[in-house]
Amino acid sequence: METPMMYYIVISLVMFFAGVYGFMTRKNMLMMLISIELMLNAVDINFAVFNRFLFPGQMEGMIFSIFAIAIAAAETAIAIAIIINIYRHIRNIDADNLDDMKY
Amino acid sequence: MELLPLAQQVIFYLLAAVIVICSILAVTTRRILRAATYLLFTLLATAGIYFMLDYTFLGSVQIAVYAGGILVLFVFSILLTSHPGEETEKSSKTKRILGLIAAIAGIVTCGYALFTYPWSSTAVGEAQSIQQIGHALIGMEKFQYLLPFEAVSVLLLACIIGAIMIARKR
Amino acid sequence: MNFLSLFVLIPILMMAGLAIARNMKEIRTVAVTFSALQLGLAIYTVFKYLSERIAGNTEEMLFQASMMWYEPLNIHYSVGVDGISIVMILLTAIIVFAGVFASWKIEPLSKEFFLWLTLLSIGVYGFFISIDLFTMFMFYEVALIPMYLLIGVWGSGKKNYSAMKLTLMLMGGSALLMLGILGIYYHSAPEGQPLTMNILEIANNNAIPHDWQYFLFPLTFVGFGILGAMFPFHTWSPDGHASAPTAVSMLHAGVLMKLGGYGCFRVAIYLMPFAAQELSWIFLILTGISVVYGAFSACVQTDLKYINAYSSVSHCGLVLFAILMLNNTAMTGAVMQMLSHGLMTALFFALIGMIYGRTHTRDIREMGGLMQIMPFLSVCYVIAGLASLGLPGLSGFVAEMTIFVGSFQHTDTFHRVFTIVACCSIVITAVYILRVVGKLLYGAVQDEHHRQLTDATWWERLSAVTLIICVAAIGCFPGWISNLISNSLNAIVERLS
Amino acid sequence: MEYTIFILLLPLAMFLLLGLLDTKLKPRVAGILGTLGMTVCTALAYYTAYLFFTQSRVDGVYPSHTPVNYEWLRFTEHLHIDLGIYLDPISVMMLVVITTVSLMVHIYSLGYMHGEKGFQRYYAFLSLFSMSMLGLVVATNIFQMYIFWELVGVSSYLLIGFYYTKPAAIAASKKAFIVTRFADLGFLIGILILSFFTKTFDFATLTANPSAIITESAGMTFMGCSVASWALALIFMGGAGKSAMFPLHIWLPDAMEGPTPVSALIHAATMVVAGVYLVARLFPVYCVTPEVLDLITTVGAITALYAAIVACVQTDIKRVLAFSTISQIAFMIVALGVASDTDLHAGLGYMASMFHLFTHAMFKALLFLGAGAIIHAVHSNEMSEMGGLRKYMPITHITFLIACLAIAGIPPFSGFFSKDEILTAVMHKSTFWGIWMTIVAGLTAFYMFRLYFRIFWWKETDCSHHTPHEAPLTMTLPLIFLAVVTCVAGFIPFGELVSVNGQPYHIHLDMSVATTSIIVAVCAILLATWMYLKENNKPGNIEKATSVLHRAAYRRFYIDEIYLFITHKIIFNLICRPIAWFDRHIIDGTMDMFANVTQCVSARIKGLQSGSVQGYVWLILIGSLLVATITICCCL
Repeated sequence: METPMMYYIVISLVMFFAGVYGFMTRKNMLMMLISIELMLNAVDINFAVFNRFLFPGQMEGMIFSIFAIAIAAAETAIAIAIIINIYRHIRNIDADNLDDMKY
Repeated sequence: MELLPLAQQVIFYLLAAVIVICSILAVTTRRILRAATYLLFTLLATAGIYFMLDYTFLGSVQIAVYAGGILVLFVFSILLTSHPGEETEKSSKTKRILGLIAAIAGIVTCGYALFTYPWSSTAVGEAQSIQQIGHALIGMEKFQYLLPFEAVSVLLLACIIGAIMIARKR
Repeated sequence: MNFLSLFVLIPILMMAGLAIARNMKEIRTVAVTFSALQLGLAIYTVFKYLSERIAGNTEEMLFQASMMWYEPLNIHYSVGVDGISIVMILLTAIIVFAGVFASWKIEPLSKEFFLWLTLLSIGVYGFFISIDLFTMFMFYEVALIPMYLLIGVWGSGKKNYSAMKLTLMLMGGSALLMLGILGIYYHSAPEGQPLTMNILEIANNNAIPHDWQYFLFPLTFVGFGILGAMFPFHTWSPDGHASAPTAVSMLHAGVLMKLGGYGCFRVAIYLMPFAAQELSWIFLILTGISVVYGAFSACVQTDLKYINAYSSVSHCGLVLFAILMLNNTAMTGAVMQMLSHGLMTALFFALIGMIYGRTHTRDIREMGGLMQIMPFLSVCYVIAGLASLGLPGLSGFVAEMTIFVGSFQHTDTFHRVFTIVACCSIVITAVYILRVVGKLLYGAVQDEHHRQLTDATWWERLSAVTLIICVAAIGCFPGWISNLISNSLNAIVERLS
Repeated sequence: MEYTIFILLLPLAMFLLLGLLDTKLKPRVAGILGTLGMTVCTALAYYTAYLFFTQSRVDGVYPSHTPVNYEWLRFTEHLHIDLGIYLDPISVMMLVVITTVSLMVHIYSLGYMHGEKGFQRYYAFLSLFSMSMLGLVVATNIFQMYIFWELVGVSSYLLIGFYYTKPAAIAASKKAFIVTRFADLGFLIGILILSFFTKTFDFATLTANPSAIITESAGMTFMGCSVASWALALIFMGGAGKSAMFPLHIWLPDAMEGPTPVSALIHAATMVVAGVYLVARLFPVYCVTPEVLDLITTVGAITALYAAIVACVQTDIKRVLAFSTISQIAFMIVALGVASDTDLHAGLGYMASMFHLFTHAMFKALLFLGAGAIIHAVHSNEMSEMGGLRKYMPITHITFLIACLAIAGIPPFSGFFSKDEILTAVMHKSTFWGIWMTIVAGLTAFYMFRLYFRIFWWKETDCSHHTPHEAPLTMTLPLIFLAVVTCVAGFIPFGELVSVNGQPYHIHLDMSVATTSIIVAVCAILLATWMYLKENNKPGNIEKATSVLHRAAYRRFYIDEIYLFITHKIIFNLICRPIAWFDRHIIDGTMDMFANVTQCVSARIKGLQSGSVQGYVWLILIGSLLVATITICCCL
């Protein structure tokens, strides 16, 4: 375990902001979803890393990561169901086109 | 997992390189299927990180749920909603530059904050065993998580039903 | 179980009955049965109250009962009545009864209409029987909310605007009120004793510091004053009444506006006598303006309902005006004016609704000579008009004279001069009432199509006659009701001085 | 005397019966029922009068009675409205007058209103009016009087507007009600002030201690006059409104739009004298404020002259009679104004006023009923449509002539005696007003005979298309009865029954005054005969010679126009409309402004809640970066 904590954190940082970048620039909803997954993953890493390096005797961070993964799975399932449904309706999954219900 | 420090170093750098490169590629490529593939690599490398942290259970969950479950969903949905080889439309240049600036600014700010923060302890101890994790997940005492566990199970059930309801053909 | 709670329970049962009613006939049966039941109960309460009093019960409020509702804030569901609430309950029961007949043919969604109307009456009854500030406030809100739907769905004209305006303004009033009630609550008891929401206890403790009274009195008075159509917060009234369906106008002008007067009296003045005496002059000016201003405005309106709404502003202004005089006679007059105005304005709105239902216009310029076409309705309208302008033998006269004589007994010249100003309204009232009667009922038939119209049906007759009988009964035999009120007021007035 | 309550209850019962059954009764049945009720009432009133005036005097005074008194509404410890019956000489006298005239009108209407739509309603209103008027005169306290005062106002309103399809009638009824209502406002305020200081409404208490108002309100003044004077002047304002005193007289001429018998009953004999009765009732109180009595005299005198001048040029016979009524009531008012209660002789005016009230009620009712018969025959109110009717309507002619002689003050008809007493009283107080009133008396004789000649002489009608005919028996019978009363009423020893302090007063004629007034009256009659006996163009010439004056008098000196200007132009356009506008635009506008501002602001900021997730991420990122940067900068 010689690798310092900061190294891990830098990785997750890059990953997170890659997700942010993707979320901001892409229109395709699936791509947005992928970006979200990236961000979630980066956060999960952080939880695990902080747990491991700062509070090695406990496991709250890890458990949290596990729950986060489970919930991410659920969220993805719903999101994809919605996206497919939208695709059936408008043959397109660009976020910009979804403005029928806006004020 | 007892590895030589050097080997550990090498593996870490390798994983780090895969994560950084693949996550950037995942959000920049214009072919959506490729993006999913890069995401897969990122997720797998993340699992590798977990293994390196001695969180083997977390790593296996990562692989099983993310790489195995979610990604398959992605791939299916991509195949359902787009044609192979089709490229998504290009987003505008200003938007991309702005996004890039914002992302870099974010990295710099957060990085600065993280690097200047005086981390208190970096003591490294033993990681918990899967048995302990199992007890923690279904125990009802302090630092044990039966209730969230059950809540998540209900959530997942709800999600399954919800997803079916939403996506089914009428 | 205290029998006063039946006033809340019977409407709830009525709602249940309405919910299972399947067709118009059953809905009507349920509505008539239960409203008659309420009327019966109200009359029974009056008799029971009187017999208790004769038996020598001198408690301030009779038939008290209390039930802990929410412990941390010491909120109780407590009920009790004195002569004033009794009168108001009676008024409500009469108007609900008449209102059911006035909305005999309401369409569409008749079941829902009656449901909401009943909910409204629950709020009103609950308000009058409560002696706990919070419960009172809750019932107040219950009475206000259905109004929005009743006007918005079953109304006419620019109903959305009116419903929204009415609800928002009254809600604004409630916001002030909520503040006031909380303020009262936190000063309800002397240092070290448990705080209370019970009105009687607060009044007995008399612990609200004077500087707080200066702050809380205007809040509560204005809060209730908005509902009592006090100038310059009266503008919801013309639009609201104009758009509301018949029974709702009746209930709203007849009863709901009385919540304002009753609340001003029961909460603002009763609990904060010091500020009431010190600040009464400000509100006296405002209500004095209401009285004259409403009457003048009514003179040039052309929509029947607007005329009545402004007339209500004038008459309800008189209620608040008299309350502020803080003496027994004037306050008795105020309560009688509430009763009288409630009955006659309900009668007015019922008749306007019936006329509108036939001619499909409320513009007095487009109608005329209705006396030849629908004599019954026209005669009733004349009677209502005469009651409104204070003809002896009808209720308006008794109430107004009690107010004027009472107000004039005030020792302060300022108050007496203002009384004279308020007196002037009786002339202006005559002007606008006779103007309407002359244009609408007399003269030649304006629109030849109107000749085919029919006179009142039996249910309309019943509705109008019920109200007229009450108006005339009070006008001819005011003694007992005036004694009933003024006996209850004695204790309160003593506390004021 | 408890039975007197039935004098009130019987007409009330009739009103309710006829009013509620309305068209379910046959017209004839309704009419006969109403008349029968009134007959019983009249009998009771006569019986009461008989009992009252035959009882033995106590200290030379007929003791007054309060057979019924019931507390109706209690205000404060001292103030309460009672409903009761108070019998004293003037109220008993009024009972007789009202029931007599009312009965005559009931009978007369059977013929006059025959076949009218709403015949039952008419009788119901007549009963209502009789009840209210009787209640007014027997009132035990001033508030009871006010109650019935309002009720007679309403019955008058309803009866004037009886022909509710006629625009003129509607306007007239509205005008009558509003003008009197305005006057009643003064009455009400007067009552409030009076009762505030004296702590009572009761007439007996008020008159027993008339100076209470002065002592209680000592030192309080308003605009230079004491509060007591204000109170009494305001109460008089109420009386002036009801009795059509200048400048509140404008409603009475228009009130002639009602059916003629109604004009006879309400607007000639009974209701319009309520003001006189009110002042008489409170006379001891008025005596403590001589300045108010002077005001009353002045108002009365001005009204008398004004109305007499206007009456000379009117062409509508009912209008002439209306102005004549105003003028005659003004006589009574003046008589009251010049009286005082110091001793019997100074109180002559009081007695004279009551006497004139009595005789005037009879002969003016007769005149109106006669006019009704004429209108019934020629179907017009205009003099130009009439002339030479004496041949066709002999009974009407004779009775009308008797009434004219009575009002002109020719002995031995009743008007002579009462008017002579008034003139004597006025002359006694002030020569100026005495001469003034004598001139008015001359004018009275002139315009009455102008009316008489224009109707019955002037020209011979061409009877080609329509022959006027004498009225049916139901109408002539009341005429004859009233004519008989008019002939003999002057010989009633009125002063023995009614006087200022109740002591018997023996009427004696002041020969100088009597002679003067007779000479003036005869001259005026001769002038009228010269001008109007035969159709000629003398009146036309005079009219041309004085065209401005004539026009002004014909238009009643433009008082109505002034009123119209004030009410329509000033009150409606300068008060009501601006207030309505202010309400709609300023007050409502402010409320709407709150709503609009809220709406505008929310419309602006709702763009932020766009639903575009990417936009949100931008905002979140920028926001969090800002927060982070600021935090970092702060930590540095």
